[in-house]
Amino acid sequence: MEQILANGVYLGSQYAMIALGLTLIFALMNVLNFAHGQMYVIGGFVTYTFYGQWGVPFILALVMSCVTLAILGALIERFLFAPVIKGSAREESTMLLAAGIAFFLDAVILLFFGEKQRGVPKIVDGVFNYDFRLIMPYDRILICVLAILSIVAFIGLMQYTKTGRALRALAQDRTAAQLMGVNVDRYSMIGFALGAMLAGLVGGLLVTITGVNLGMGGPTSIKAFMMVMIGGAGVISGAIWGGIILGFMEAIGLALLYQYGDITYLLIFVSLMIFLAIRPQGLMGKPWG
Amino acid sequence: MFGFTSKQLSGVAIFLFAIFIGVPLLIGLTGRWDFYFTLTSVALLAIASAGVWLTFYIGRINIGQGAFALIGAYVSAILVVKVGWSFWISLPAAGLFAALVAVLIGLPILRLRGVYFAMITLVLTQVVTLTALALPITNGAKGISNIPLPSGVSIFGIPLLPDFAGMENTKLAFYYTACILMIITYATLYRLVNSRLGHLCRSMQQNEELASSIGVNISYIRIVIFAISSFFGGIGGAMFGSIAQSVYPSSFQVADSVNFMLNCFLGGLGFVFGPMLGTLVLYFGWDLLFEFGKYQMLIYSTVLILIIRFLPNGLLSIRFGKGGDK
Amino acid sequence: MTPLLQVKNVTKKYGGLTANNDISFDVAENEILSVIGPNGAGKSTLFKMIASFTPTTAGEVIYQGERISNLKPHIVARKGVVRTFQETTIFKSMTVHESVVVAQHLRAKASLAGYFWGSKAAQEDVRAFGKYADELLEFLGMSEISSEQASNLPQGSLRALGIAIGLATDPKVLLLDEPFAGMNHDETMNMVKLVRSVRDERGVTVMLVEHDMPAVMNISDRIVVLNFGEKIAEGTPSEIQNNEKVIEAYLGSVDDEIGM
Amino acid sequence: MQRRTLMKAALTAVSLIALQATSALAENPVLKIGFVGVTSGPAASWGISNQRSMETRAAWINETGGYEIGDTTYDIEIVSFDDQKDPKRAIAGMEKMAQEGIHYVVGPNVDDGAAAVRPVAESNGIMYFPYAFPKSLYEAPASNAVLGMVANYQSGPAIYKYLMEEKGVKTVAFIAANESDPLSQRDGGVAAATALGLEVVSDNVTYQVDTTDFTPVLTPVMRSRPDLLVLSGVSPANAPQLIRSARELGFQGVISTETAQDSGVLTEGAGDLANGFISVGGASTPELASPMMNEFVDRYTKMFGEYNDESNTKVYALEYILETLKADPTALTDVDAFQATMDTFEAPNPYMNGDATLRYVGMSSFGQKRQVAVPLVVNVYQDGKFETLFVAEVD
Repeated sequence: MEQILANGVYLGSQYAMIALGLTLIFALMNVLNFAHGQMYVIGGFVTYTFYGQWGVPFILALVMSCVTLAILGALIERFLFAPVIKGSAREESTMLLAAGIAFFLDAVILLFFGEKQRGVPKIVDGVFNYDFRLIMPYDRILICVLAILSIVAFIGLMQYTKTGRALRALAQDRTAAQLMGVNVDRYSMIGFALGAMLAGLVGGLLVTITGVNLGMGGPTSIKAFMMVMIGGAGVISGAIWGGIILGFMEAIGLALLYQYGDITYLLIFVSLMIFLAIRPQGLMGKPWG
Repeated sequence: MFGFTSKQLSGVAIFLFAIFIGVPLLIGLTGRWDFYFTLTSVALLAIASAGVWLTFYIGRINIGQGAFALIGAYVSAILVVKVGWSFWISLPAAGLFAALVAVLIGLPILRLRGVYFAMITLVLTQVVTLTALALPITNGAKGISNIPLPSGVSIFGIPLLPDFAGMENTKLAFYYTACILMIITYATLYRLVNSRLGHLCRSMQQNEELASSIGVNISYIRIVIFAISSFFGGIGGAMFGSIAQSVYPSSFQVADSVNFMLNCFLGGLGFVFGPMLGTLVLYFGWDLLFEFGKYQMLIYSTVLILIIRFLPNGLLSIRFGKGGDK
Repeated sequence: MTPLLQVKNVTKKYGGLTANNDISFDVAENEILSVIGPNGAGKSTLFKMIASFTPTTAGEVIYQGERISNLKPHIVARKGVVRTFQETTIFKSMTVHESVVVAQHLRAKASLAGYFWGSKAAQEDVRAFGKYADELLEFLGMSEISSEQASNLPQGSLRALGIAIGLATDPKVLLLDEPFAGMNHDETMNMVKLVRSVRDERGVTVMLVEHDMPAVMNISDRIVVLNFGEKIAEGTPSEIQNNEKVIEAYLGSVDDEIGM
Repeated sequence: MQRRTLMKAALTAVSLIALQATSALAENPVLKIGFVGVTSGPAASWGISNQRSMETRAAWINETGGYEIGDTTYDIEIVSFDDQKDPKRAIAGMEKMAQEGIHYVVGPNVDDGAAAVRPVAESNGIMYFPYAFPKSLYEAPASNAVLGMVANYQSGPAIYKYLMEEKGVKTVAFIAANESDPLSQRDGGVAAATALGLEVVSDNVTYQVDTTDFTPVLTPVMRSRPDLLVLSGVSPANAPQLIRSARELGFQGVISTETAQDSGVLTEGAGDLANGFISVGGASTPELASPMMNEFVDRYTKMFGEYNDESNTKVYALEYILETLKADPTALTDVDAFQATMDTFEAPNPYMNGDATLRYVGMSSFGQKRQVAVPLVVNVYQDGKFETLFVAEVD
């Protein structure tokens, strides 16, 4: 039982962080960013390169991941998404752009970082073992704490800073925000950069535990979509809840259903579909996003 | 007939001539026999994409077509291998079964809109793949292989369809079959869109509330359209199973569902023939870039990004200028 | 004579909030009845329930002896009770003419399959729809904008288009949601004339929800007044103008909402 | 208008470059060998290790003057097609190979792709060397597929038997990704273990390939306290994480897999926790690697920056194709001749010390010789590199 809870918290916190960036971008620009997973992977590879290869301190490497992704996100928004949104008759067309960017980033990752699974030295050694009832390596505990701290910092940023307020206004109602004097173009870019940065940050954090390889991008995006849907699209608290719920669903599902083996995930997905069919706006979302 | 203008009719005639005579001639001249399979794939994927386009037409982003293609492929394979049906009977059966599944699943999920519908259909693709892995009738992870080629069909001794197994060159036979199916699909689609059902769909796409206020039974039409869409998916999938002579849970997966959707976007959502062109460009484009080796993906994605950056309403919007016809 | 439409003890609750409480009134054939009241009085909710866009919590709506509440909107529309919308709810990328043609689909004689194959009946229908659309648009004075894309229309024409779409379904009862909102005096008077001719020349019973008092007084045969979800008065325009409760309700709310 | 002209210009430029890329080659006649497999996306490492080992070997041959078959010396050109792990693309790839006039193709890397290309390969006279295990590919009436490595149902029993005898292993647990290939391999492994008299204590726990935390996945497996944990069909990306989680959960027994792994990946991903991990490799350990193998590794590293141990097993397919063609030059265009030669073909194994030979096997598994005889080298990971545990032979 303790183990399930601990696994749930650990998974939930990292999932929530992945979902946060995605939902932020969705809330601001109504873009379902298919390339989110690839951004996460790039974040992982940047930290790998700095920390794992060049021996830069871990925290500094993390910062480099954040900076790289923020710049990448800002460029992508400025030169690709913004003009496409302006010129498109239906805003769903951005899905094609997002998918194109996902393919592109995959290709870039392959060329720059290669096809192999990469990992970095452990940041902390040792395993916390409470009577074999609760086993959790220290590095996971540390990453979990860091993830939670980042989430708290992000919420703080959104609640108490001028940027955060502007972003929230933008997410609520684009036109109204514009009327209130928010520089919509500028904050869209900042928001996108922030979302991409979050992806990079999680990538950098998790590379210490799971390592990173170019194949993780697509599946990560899809998982993030699910979390966002569970919580409600475009809602910050929804993304956090969605992450935590999916984390616990996996932890509990795997613990209870393991004897059914192959169908554990089938059941998770089916229950997700049933949940969405009954409550299409997710836990916290406004109907129809 | 059907109220076509002479310009449209000649366009259709040229198109038919091109795919049934022009392409084989060109392939014969250049010796690029491999293009038969590529073009067959394009035709079949275009059929499935037509279904996705149709759900777009009622304002739903469908990322679940891979699921129905997989269902179609399995139904046909099981009917042929385990029940011993002729492939030609299993083909419509596969489409119908996919449509039936679509009705059952559509009832609860078609109420959803926007990204919510998109996501639930994406999850559906995963569910069907995992179901195929878990079920005994689909042979689980081992898939169904060694599916026989389509057998001949004759009525009163007059051969209607030839026996593929006895053929020297099944490529051409599959190419013609796929093209005929594609033409039927798009003719159907064209008629559908330009008939009353199409107008009702368009009214729903633009405003479901207003549509129901003028007496449109929106839930019924949603189901009908989703069923037709999935029928196309099932047909495309079944045909593919027959060409590959094997079906695996991974024959159609999330990536395929996403690709079907992208085909529609790329071609242009406002144009009936958009998905056909989108499929051709996306699928054939990959093949053409084969020469670039490890830069294939890089160039492919760059071109894709450039297209959407400069033609955000799809390739066909070049002809009609910005804003298109809808 | 039995009334054409009866609202019987209709109540609507959203969670703990009561939007409409025990409202009853009748609508006679061929009359123009307005529902008025300050903001948040529950007028729109009432309309939604009559057109079955939302179910009632209690009570029912009877039309020609049949219950029409708690059904599906399209079924109610098929029976002849059709609503228009408060906002600019239109088919954005259709032309005016197309919109009116689509809205006639209930009158179709051919089946969907018949349309697909292009049967005789369907071709007949298509011709009839086009002709009727032309007539209707001329009647509404919209002939010259008939091939205009709806999203390009000015606000006044949009409202007229909403009514055109509603009328094209051949309704017995037309529910107009704020047809005069945002119009200047001249536009409003044109619209009043239009609504009246809809009733007079097409025999359509009209119910409308409105803020614009002068227009309402001008157009209505009878008026129902709601306040905080309750019906507080019902009667002819002159009766309503002199009703204590109504005056109080309106004075108690924000002045500019009276629209005078 | 301008836009259209621009696009036309771009297209022309692109096709010109493409033409040049294909026409620039040396004086010797060129022998094209194909590769159809996955070199992008999640499973890229499988195909890339294949493709690169082929390209390394081809470049080496060409640099040293070419490869002599019959009276002609050929330059070897590798034509690769990325099937994106999609069976539909794999068919297109095989068609492309037929188009290029290629009769010998390495790949595809997965079950569904290998099954899907069969009709094309057989009708176009292409011999192909998949890295996929379904027996139906190699048993009659299938004729053109040659298993390019040791199948798990062959290596599994050897490993289990060794562990039973040497380490006293009595109970075994299996864990596999929820995908066709790993699940099939797991089923094969379970059958083999049962046949050997091992007690299978857990065989139905699966994980999604995109799992980032294996602790919840492994917890129930660990509760069954197996002596041996088999990671069926594990991808090199997942292996270190699984090992790490299992060890962190306190698992003391042996962990093994029947697929090839990369020591660098294990070092980075699991460090010392991977010590004792048993996998199947080629002949690259110092005691077995011939000078030629070492040179191959050197050249590979020089060409691509980094070696991948998965290539130890993947170096063979090309060698087999070329050696067999050398033994019967008529097979260059005649696949039937190739198949006939396969029954009797034998040549020394250049990559391994000792008197190992290249020959075709598979009689006991498939009833016909449709498998390359790669030495079944079972490795154990220790402190950053593989050591040979034992070497066995497949018939």
